[in-house]
Amino acid sequence: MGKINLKSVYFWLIVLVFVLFPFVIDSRPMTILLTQIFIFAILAMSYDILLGYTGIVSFGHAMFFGFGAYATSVMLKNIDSSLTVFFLSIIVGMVIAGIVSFLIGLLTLRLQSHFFAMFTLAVSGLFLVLAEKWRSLTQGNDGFTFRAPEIFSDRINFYLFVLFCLVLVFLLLRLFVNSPFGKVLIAVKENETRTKALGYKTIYYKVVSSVVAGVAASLAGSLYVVSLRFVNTSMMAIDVTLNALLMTIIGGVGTLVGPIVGAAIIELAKHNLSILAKTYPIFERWIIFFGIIYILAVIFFPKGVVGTLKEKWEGRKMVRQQAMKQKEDAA
Amino acid sequence: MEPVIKTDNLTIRFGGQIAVDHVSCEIPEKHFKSIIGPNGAGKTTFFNLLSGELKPTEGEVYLKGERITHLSSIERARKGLGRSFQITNVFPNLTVLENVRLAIQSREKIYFQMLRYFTSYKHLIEEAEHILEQVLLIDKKDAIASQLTHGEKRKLEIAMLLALDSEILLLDEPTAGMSLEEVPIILDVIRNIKEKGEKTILLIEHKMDLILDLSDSIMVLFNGQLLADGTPEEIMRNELVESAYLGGMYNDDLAGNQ
Amino acid sequence: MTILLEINDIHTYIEQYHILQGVSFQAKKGEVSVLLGRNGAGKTTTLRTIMGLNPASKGEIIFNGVDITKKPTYEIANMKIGYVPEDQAIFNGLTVEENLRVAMRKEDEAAMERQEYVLNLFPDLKKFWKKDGGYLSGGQKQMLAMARAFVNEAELLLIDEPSKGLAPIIVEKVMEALVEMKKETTIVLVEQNFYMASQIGDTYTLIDDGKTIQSGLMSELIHDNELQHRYLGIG
Amino acid sequence: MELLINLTINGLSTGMLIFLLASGLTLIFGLMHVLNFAHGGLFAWGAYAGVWFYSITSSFTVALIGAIIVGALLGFITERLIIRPVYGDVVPQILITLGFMLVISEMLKVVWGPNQIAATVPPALSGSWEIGDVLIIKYRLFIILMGFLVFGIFYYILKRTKIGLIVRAGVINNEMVQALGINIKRVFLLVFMTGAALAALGGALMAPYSGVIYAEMGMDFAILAFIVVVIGGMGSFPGSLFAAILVGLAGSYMAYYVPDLSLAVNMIIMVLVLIFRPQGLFAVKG
Repeated sequence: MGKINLKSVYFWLIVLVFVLFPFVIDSRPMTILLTQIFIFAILAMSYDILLGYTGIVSFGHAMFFGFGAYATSVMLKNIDSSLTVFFLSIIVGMVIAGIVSFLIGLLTLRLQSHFFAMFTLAVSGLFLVLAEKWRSLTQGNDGFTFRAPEIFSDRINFYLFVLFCLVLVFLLLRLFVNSPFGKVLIAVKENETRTKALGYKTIYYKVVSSVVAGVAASLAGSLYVVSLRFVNTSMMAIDVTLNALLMTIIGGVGTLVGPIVGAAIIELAKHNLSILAKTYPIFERWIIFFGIIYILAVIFFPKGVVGTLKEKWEGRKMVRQQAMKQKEDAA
Repeated sequence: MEPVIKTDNLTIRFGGQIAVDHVSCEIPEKHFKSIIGPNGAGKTTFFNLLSGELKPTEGEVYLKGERITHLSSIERARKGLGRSFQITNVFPNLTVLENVRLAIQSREKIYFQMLRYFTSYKHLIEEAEHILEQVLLIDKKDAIASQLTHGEKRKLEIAMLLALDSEILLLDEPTAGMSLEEVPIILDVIRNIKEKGEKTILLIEHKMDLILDLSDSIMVLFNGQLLADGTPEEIMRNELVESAYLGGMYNDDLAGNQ
Repeated sequence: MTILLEINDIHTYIEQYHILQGVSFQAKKGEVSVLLGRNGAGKTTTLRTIMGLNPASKGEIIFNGVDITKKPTYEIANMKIGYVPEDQAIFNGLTVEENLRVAMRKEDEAAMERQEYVLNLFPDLKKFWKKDGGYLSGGQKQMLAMARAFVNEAELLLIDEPSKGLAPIIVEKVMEALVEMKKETTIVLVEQNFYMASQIGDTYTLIDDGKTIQSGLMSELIHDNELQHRYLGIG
Repeated sequence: MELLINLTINGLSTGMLIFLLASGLTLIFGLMHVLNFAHGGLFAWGAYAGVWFYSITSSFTVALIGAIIVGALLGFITERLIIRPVYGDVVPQILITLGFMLVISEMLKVVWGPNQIAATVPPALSGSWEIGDVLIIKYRLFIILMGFLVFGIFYYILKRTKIGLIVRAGVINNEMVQALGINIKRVFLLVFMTGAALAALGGALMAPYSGVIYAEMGMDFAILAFIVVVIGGMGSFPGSLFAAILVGLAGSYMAYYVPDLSLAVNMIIMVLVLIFRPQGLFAVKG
């Protein structure tokens, strides 16, 4: 038990460091960058529930992100920009995301994994077109700006709120994946037929997993538009899905810390690329670089940063244990 | 007494081929029945029909008098039909303990508990360890399943079946592909289960000598048909069985050629 | 007699399972070599390894003096090795004619003559010439699979349990065809039906737990009841 | 009446463009069990290549042939570099082809600039015929004819030629095809290049039809193609033609009669198919 406590001490220490960070280093760009990282960390974690824990590939994550984004921005603009409406809008986004992911899951998760990937891509593509066509509500690709709740005009407040959301989502998802339910998800990923033979109705597990992932992604969308105070259809574009994918894979699938690390790496890289792009215009096409890195990562680095480190660490632990056991045996 | 499993004219066709051909049989409770027959006789297909992996083209399956022909394999597993697979089928990247724990969790009907840590279910882990002791796998409880030897995987497979605590065990060649040293250990495990007298066991096995003293009865499948069903002694004395199973119906000719 | 196929201590993994752990045998030209052993002993994997479908990780396979251990499956097949798999692998959805045409390397006059000759071995197939291969009976599928392996001139045929699941009367037909094929080519046969194996086999190789236990003349095995009992569960 | 005919022609021509994309997708899936998410990118490349070749040679024939060649080359690169390393590994395969899709779409902007490019109908095919009250736009008719021509050629190849037979056998059991002495990898490559070339041809035909081309068009059309593949049944060549025409016509009629529903109609068809016949209307026996 001592070990688990040590782990949680580290965890809360890190949280504390980030809570204190904006008060110690008074840098607005830095605060904004960290806020972005936290938001994408939530998105990437939600993606990992699908890819890393249940073993299914969805290409519709941008759609769920978009539900949150539009729910929040439309409500903040059309009702008022109070905190209550903001919280309400988060819930509305989550409910829409939950319903849509539930229906999609029920329809396609029985079929081959290709279907789910294809179907989610198609549906999210259609929602993107819908967002473009429904100009009275979304103003299409031009988008619109809106006022964020008063309290978030101080960037530090918003930073702290997002950090709070990240910690909350992390803790909830950690509980989720470590619950008996979460263990069945991993079993589904490992060997679905066997899971069925043990008496689990795997389809429900997959559907719940996709709902949880969709709902969490919607939260990330709500937070993201508030950080920008602007929304347009690019929030639903396939690039968002690619982003989540890239962060999850670079960071490490099947771990919750991995996507957070991945989000940090990608956001920092993007930040630096955009600086580079000022001198070398080729870097404006950053998708090419990320796409290539992503392809290479899938082929050569499938476990990601955290997964690889974890493997090394566990390997060492195993060697140590074996050495100890040999000593015992000798004695 | 009501038989625990009953099949009535159970038949399945694949294309033009009849894999299981009007098989009717009854298995009493707590009975140990072995199924033998040459390769391709339809033994595994018969199991798949019992466990619900396949749906028959014709005929019915009854479990304790209840018609279960239309039920899925998941529902049948929940009703107490547990099966092992001919090809080893475990969760390769989970530890041995977790493999077993998942099975216990299903039996305990902890299906949708998602907001408690799994470690808070201590009794599940203790029971998993207990079962691993029974199959002599406790030393490997923290090993990743894919790292086990073939024989150890088969033991794990049986441990998972025990963990489900199914009333009826369908064992599909549990010793297939095992090294000769490992076979007796598995047989001991099976014998232990039998001697406890709580389960109905159906066993597919090729090694005749291994099953003769274990089985209460033996049924013989040949070309999908039920050729004979009786006590081991009866089966051993049955000439039809001998010629079909052992010599491809031509033993007399063979003797003549010698 | 010259040795056509020589297998030296092959080891094969399927995924992480070490299925073959040292199989060795030789097949002499013109003979029928039978692989015996119980279920799961590694006979089918041995044939698949020869075909390159489950390549060997260790050991060597020499055919006609050429090392084929690392060759891709299609090159092995093109060295005039025909393969009849355990499940027959008929192309369901293609007609009997089309099933044969997939296998035929050429479609000239000589090839048609050859096809005619092979069809005479399996006259049933002509009756179902335009029928979907998926709707054939088990015995007809077996014959189609054998015809498909034989429709090109073959120096070596690998045949996996041709009698499996067949009624005795059909087994008889399959055997007749095998005897005919034997006149022209070398055969490596996996067979559980000991009667059939002993009738047409010249030599045997006994495999258990992925290893060769023993090889010898079939005539010797027929009289060795102890060996039969221990490894084949018969006698 | 004339309206109905015009809508039908519209629907058919869109359907044919989708068919050119979907047929390659479905062939590749049927034979190799690879769902190529980069297929839409090949379509966009075909469109750009076609416009470019047309602008320098002023010959539409050269433009189409150029697009086909570019498509086949890209198909070659995709199969060798992207598909082969992860062959048989479903999840990485899905992930990696989508990544490649974004890379090649973005490459279009590097080569031809990020802005939309105008495309014109070649003079020989521009204009229309008036038959009674019916106005038939020549280029649309041309697309329909091209679509049927391609279908006819490929149907013939699949049903009547040796290579077609091998492809059909490979769809059923590719291991056995190898054991019969056929280098299936070469067949894969050929099918992949052919599928890519068909997509590129579709793109090149699409360009004058819509008048403008842009880098994201590949993804837009790929989504329609995916819907078609689901409806028609994965791996079925006639299924993809039928479903493509269905989707094209439904979109065309709906856009006129119930414009608000035109977006949803494909969705509805797809959902209905998934509920009642999840293997698609023309499922391939496996």
